[in-house]
Amino acid sequence: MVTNLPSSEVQRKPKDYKSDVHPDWCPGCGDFGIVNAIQQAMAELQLKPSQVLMYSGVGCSSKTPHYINTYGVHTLHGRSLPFATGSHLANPDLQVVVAGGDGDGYGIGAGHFLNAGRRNANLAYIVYDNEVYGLTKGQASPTLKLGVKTKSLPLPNPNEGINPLAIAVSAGYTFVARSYAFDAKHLKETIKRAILHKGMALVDVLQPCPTYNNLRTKDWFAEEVEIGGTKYPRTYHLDEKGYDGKVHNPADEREIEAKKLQALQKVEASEPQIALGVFYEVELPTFLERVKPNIPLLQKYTSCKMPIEDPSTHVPTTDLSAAYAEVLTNTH
Amino acid sequence: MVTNLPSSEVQRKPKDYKSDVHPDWCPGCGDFGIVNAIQQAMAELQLKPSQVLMYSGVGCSSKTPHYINTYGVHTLHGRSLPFATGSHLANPDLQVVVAGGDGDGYGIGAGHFLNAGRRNANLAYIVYDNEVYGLTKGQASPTLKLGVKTKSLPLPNPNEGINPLAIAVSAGYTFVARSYAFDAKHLKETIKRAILHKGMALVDVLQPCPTYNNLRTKDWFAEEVEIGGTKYPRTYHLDEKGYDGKVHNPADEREIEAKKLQALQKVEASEPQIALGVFYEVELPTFLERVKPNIPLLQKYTSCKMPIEDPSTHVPTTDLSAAYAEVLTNTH
Amino acid sequence: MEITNQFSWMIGGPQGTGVDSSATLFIRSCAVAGLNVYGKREYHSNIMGEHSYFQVRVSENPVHSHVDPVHLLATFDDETARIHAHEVVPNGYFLYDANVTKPETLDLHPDVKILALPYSQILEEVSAETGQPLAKLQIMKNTIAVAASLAMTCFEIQYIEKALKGIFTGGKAKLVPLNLKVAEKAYACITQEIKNAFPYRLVAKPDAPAQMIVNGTTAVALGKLKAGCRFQSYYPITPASDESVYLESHPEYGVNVVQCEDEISAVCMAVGASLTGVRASTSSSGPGFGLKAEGLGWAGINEVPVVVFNYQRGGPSTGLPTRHEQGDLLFSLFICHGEYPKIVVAPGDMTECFNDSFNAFNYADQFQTPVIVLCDKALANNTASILPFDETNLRINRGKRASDEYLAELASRPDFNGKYPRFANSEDGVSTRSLPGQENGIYWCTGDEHDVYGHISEDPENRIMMDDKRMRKLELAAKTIPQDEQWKLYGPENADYTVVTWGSTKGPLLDALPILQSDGISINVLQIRLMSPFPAEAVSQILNRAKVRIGVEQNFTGQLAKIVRMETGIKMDHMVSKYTGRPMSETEVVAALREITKQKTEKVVLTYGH
Amino acid sequence: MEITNQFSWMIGGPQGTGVDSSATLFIRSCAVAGLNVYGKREYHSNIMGEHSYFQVRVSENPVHSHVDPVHLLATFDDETARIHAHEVVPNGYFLYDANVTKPETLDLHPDVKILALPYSQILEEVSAETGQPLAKLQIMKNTIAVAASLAMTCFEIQYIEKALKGIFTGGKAKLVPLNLKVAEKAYACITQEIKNAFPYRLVAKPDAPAQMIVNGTTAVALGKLKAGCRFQSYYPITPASDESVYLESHPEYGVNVVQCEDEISAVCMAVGASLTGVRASTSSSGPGFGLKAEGLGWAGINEVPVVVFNYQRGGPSTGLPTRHEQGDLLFSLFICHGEYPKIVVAPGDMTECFNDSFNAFNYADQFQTPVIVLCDKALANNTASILPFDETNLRINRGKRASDEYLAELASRPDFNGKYPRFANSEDGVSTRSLPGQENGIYWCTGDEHDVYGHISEDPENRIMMDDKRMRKLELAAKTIPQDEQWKLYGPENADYTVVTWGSTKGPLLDALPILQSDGISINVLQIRLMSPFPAEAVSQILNRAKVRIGVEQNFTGQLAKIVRMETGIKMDHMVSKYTGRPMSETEVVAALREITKQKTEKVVLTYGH
Ligand SMILES: Cc1ncc(C[n+]2csc(CCOP(=O)(O)OP(=O)(O)O)c2C)c(N)n1
Ligand SMILES: Cc1ncc(C[n+]2csc(CCOP(=O)(O)OP(=O)(O)O)c2C)c(N)n1
Ligand code: SF4
Ligand code: SF4
Ligand SMILES: [Mg+2]
Ligand SMILES: [Mg+2]
Repeated sequence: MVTNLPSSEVQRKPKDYKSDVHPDWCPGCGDFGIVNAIQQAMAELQLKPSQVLMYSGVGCSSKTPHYINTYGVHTLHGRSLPFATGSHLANPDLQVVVAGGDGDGYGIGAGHFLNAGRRNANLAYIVYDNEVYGLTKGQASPTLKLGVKTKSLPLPNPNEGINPLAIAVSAGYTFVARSYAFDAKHLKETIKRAILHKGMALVDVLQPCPTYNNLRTKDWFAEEVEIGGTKYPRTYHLDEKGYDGKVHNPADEREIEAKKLQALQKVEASEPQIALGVFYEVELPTFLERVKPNIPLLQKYTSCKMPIEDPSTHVPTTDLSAAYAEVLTNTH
Repeated sequence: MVTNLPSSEVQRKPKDYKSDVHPDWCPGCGDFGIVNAIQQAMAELQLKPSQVLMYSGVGCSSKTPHYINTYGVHTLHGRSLPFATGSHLANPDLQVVVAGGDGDGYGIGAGHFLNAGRRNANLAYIVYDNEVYGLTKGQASPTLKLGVKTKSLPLPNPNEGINPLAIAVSAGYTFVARSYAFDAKHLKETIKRAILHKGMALVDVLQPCPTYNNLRTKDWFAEEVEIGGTKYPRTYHLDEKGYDGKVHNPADEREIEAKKLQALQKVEASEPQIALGVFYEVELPTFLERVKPNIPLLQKYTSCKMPIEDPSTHVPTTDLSAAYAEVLTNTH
Repeated sequence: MEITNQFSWMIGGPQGTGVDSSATLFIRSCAVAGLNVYGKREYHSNIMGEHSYFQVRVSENPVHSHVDPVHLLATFDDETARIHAHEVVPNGYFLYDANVTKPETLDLHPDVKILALPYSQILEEVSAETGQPLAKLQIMKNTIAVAASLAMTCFEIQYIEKALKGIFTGGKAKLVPLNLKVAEKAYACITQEIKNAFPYRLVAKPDAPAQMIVNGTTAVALGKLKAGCRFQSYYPITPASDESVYLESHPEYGVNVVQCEDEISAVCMAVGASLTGVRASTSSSGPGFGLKAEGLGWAGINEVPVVVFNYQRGGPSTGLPTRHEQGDLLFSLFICHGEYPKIVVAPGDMTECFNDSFNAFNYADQFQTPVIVLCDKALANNTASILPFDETNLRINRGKRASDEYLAELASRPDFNGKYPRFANSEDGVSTRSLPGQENGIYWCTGDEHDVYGHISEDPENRIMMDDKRMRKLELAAKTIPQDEQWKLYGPENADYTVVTWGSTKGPLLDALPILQSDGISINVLQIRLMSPFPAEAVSQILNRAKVRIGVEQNFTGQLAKIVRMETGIKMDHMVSKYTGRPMSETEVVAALREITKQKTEKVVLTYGH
Repeated sequence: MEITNQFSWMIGGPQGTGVDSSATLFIRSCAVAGLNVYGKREYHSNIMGEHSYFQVRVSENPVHSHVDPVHLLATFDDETARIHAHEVVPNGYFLYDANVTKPETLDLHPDVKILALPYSQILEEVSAETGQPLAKLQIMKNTIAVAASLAMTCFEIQYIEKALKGIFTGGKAKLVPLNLKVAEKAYACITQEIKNAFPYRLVAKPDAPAQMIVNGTTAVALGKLKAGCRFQSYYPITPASDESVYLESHPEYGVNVVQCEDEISAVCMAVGASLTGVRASTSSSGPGFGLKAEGLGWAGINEVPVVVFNYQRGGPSTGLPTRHEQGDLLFSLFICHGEYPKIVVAPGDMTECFNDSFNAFNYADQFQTPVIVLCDKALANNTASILPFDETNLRINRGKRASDEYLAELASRPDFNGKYPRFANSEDGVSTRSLPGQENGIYWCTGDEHDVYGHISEDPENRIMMDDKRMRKLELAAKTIPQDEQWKLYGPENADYTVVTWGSTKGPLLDALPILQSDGISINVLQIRLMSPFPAEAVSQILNRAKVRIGVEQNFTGQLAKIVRMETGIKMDHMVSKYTGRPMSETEVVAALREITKQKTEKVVLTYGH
């Protein structure tokens, strides 16, 4: 959900979202495309840089926040979601966007990835999916398919590759999409939608790693595939094929169930072409919306703004008398 | 996969699989039913106790190995799968069975749960699903549904409950089943099939926790549900309704895809009745089968039996000359 | 010969049958009467059925520990009788249910008197009188045991009534008359003859000041609330989760308590929350605390204030998960690879639990670094009656925070480059932090070494500047934290024997001190509260003044003694340890210290208690 | 004045452009010629583009460290020129590419000579002569730089050829003539005049014994293979993963190398594997090592042999992930809540990496407990030419294991109750273990305290027995582990100054020792290899013999010094530290120790190196 709607005063350009740090990715890395798309999406949404908190884990991809001119937090390998969730819950006025690698998110971070679905916090999570652990020199990531041997592997991959989109749908993500690092416009639009989405959004971005993944290269993505004698582009856009992943009436459990199944069917399908787009989308109460009824003060203040002291004397303002009464014995 | 086929000499009874430790679960706990079923399944399969390695995590349910008269390993909270995988890979002649709670497996252990699917190691994993953290006094587990307030919770659950079966299917588990702690025969048969299955098998067992979960009680499971005016039992058996989750030709990718989707459809469906049975089953190469072609010695020996020393002199038998040759400079 | 207001009582039974609530009633009754109480709780890692017990000590004066002898043992199951019968002192009493226990089979001292309580009969009567089904009344065996016990001390029943009213409030108030009826019937069983045979008396002190009855987890939770902690993330674990559950059960204070998927998530979430400015905390015990290593190091290098509690329990691994130990000091001091400043605090009683919990948030904000508070199971689960917390001097210190005006002023300078030097070098090691959302305050965080803006830097000079800056905070903390929050010396300033201790072990030592002094031993007790930065100079001075130094702590290796030696070079001459998972009693400590002073035993290992 | 076989050479360039392969060629050429080599590798946490460099020292005699002065700096990019130009000594040479670097803009000492290498011209010629596309030849700029450098020292080109043949084997052998052609053209550029102007000479020692060229990760992997480690689980991390990748790349030895989903999984999997009897190990660096805390504690209480490597790197947190530090000693010693015996070993050079790696598995089996081996980034990534490993005395010790016969015999006794007392009390702390699959050997494991069969027990007496038993292993280890695997003293037995050090810091100290001795300083170096159990008595004795004690280690807080004081009470009189992420050089160590002996400086912080 966007919390910072366009301000009439300034009109920000993508370059306003560029920091002065030079990206140190390898030439041709798909990460360049993704960061550009994020910056463009932010510009088109006119997000206020000081209200944006860009999170990441650790990996090549996770250097992203340093290249974006907003508050940025480069956390621990696999832990971006819990960190980001903490910031979002304590200050939901911030627009929290999370970026990171597939190893980071689906490997070491898999437990957080799964459990984030249950919470449906208002976060946009962009995963740079290059099928390898880039920064540690190209080991297999959880999305690399079984038996594949990239040039960086001594032996073929003995693990089946997971389908992160299917898992996200089953885990409770309320927005599940796929895009491609060099499909600039589609990626930017998808990221915009993920940011605008109220709830937990996943964008899995197919990302060439020219240095270690010699199989899923930019060229490979540009190749055409043959289906029944005819050639088609490697990727296609779901919405252009009339696919609609959105639940239009979130109160209708049947529609939710049907749309989930449709999404699972689509993401599990072994097509020759790769579908890009939003597979599933539904607006449901977020974590904070769920807890607010139980914690009255949260309806009045965000956690980080709750008054706790007298500003001049610094005397704590929390009145514990009621809590003390439960344990005091002043009844004799 | 069963590695210990019936030996003609002894005929073992369920009681032979009981240890002399008295289970200290609460009266009426579903765990009793599950342990009984495991013991019965072992007896019917005539597993040799010394060839069985029973694993668990930490929780009420994870005390299971102590009650079973086989080698037993009660590990760390959430970590049973990695431990068990290590034992299985190093000694695949053992029958490794893993038991544990839903908090253990789908909460803190979620990352291992997911990634175990990718490996398809030959393990049977039985999850005691009581929707709560029993041993720590009844907090919500990941399977507790949104908004539910068991008597042990101060506030209603703010998290959506996950569907472990859907996730297992998407994650690559090759056997995915559900049973119920007090459906003795069905549970026993399901556990038998999971043990017999070659590959990573999940049995999610619905388990009443009378002490903390006052909603999913034995009585609740015994209640009938009304569908269109007619009353039906709360649970029903998939196979009795003609459901067949098994992939009959594992070489046929289309069949795999179809059966996966069928399973996802079934497990995600919000039915008034609860389906029990095997939702999905396919025989695919296991982790060891996948790595053996690359590691020739593994075809000859299990890891734990590889000779490494001269038994009398204890001189190491590994000949490093070839490895040394790569780094030696004796060419001058 | 009557003994007044010096009473040691024990009740036991299978877990889940109300042992804890009996103890609560007993403790509250005594405290309401103005007496001082300390209750020790022992239970298995089990939900129902295993043996648990509560030992309560009542005293005329404030009391901080239990004693080994039991004056009165109240039982309603046979297991408790078998396990604890031998602990009852001569002239003490043993109460039991004749339906389940045959006292002649027990290991009772011949001078112990026995009394069968008519549990079933009383409940049947009450059932008949009130129409309540008998099954529902079973739990009231507890009330019978408590009331009969108190009756034997000639304790006025009115205080039991008051206690019941304090316990059963709101919707449960209707339980007061029912329980009172049961109590009255139990009272009626205790004849004057029995009372005469029992020398222990509890005499109310109606003018005594009001007391609070708390355990450590509640005291900590209250300290967090007072400090303004409004975000708590946790993952369930014994005995830490009671604290989080307390906060969850008091939503009116506005704390968002998030139950996470694991402890890694819990610490990261607290750190993420803290970055926005909220005071944030997370609590766990050993196994979960260990999973927080990486998050702590990240908070260290990013200078994020965060408060992490570790309630120690019996280790290693799952260990003795519901038992007591002080085994995590070294791990907590050095947790996480690499080097970063951390503040480590160890409260020693319920009042310190409250104060250290409050102070921890000030330390975190002032020094912008993680603060670890080390509690232990005895603090967490034992109960004490104490004077209400003194709030007079509590002040909140949020440390160096950039105001919007300050940031705007910086931004108006011609050399402003659009980013804020959040990690700027500073003399005291602390930089002024901005918060996400503040205009002109944009900065970055990273677990990598970084420049003043928070961007990755591998430059060696920058590295030295940053490492030096961060580590200087320890010097600042050592100077800033008041002396009595660093250490406390009990007893005379100069003494032949100085005992060094920490955490809840202070309790039995404080109680032992006057006894040993009355033996004529010149002795004092040094409690160390601040473990990092360690008050090495003060500790050196104090230990150098003593002739003999004795370390008393509840672990195998003598962890505080190791730290004292590491920091001062001074070795303990003697050690008293206990690692059975059961806390030390006053009785044990007195005996051990007597043995050391008399026989110069190098190391005394204590073992008492089931 | 010619200087023979004392040469310091540096090459640099953007990551991914072949700096490492140039260094490999240079090192191998020298080593093939019988010279001794030590190479220091520095690189950013980046895959391509950031500055990296390799500094190689060549010596007549064995050498264990680098020196600061650079005699010859070879560059082909401008960044390297700008960063390192100032390091070239007077009379040294600076080689560059005139297309990218303007030497007059550099911070070169006026007495440094410069030489532009015709990189493009040579490659164009070769392209023309061989028909190879120019773009494919770019990587051979490295060969030009190496060959030109060696030519200047009058080094015979035949050794370059031999080195090329050693490097390009199998399918790559066709690259030898191509590279040789390039090398010859580079040689041709170095006129006699240039040689005359350059005083440094490399003269082959054809009779020198064959050497191995290894870095620490390879040495460790070889030790593991020799020890019979057949299961390795890991999660990628710099610099540890090179070791696992080495094992993966040598599947012929039968090691099942499993890449896990995280380090928690890695340690648990290794422990699970070890339970079946295979020798199992896992390797990581700080952040990943920290995630192994809980698994280590579990292995400790369940007495499982498992070997865990921690390759230290710059901390805290992600820190300086590709840089050097010895910052994890305290964390490694005390990792995991609670108390359990652990063996902690710290090798100091490549040979010790091999031996300690081999020994670690024996320790693990003999003491049935986790063994932690602490390496560091300098050991891991630096390269040394060393004598081949001496395998003569290597023996495998699997510790106490129950044979099938023994178990059958036990089972035949009338009192056999169907389960095996795997954790039976024993004098030396070690019980005889059975393995799953063995008949009559059934037992249980649990992270809880347990009885002899491995069933949960909260009984206090059992607890004492078990804790005592487990902790006794440390005494056994202290007695069993040979002295020279515990510590080594270099230099005279008695000296005025004793330097205490560990890990790779031994390297520069060993090289500094003769220099300081030739200054007339009475000095020796104590390297501590066994950190737990700590050889307190021996260390005490040695340190008490010295007049002045100096701690030299590469971290902020002086972690070994802290442990020495904790264990012996002895405080270092002086400290030499470095925490820039760059290893100490011989030059720095000599200067620091000279300063301390002359000016009695309390603490010297070293800072040299980019
Ligand atoms: C706990 C921990 N383990 C391992 C590492 C080492 N590490 C750094 S980046 C990385 C993998 C990055 O892969 P991915 O997340 O896919 O990102 P990419 O580099 O491919 O963009 C790993 C394993 C670490 N930093 N922390
Ligand atoms: C790292 C760690 N965190 C927390 C705990 C505390 N703990 C013990 S059991 C348990 C939950 C058990 O719940 P579940 O797995 O659902 O099993 P159940 O008791 O319901 O059978 C927890 C959180 C622990 N032992 N280790
Ligand atoms: S290694 Fe791969 S993912 Fe990393 S920067 Fe290079 S191309 Fe990109
Ligand atoms: S708490 Fe629940 S799960 Fe645990 S033993 Fe009791 S009934 Fe069973
Ligand atoms: Mg990746
Ligand atoms: Mg559960």
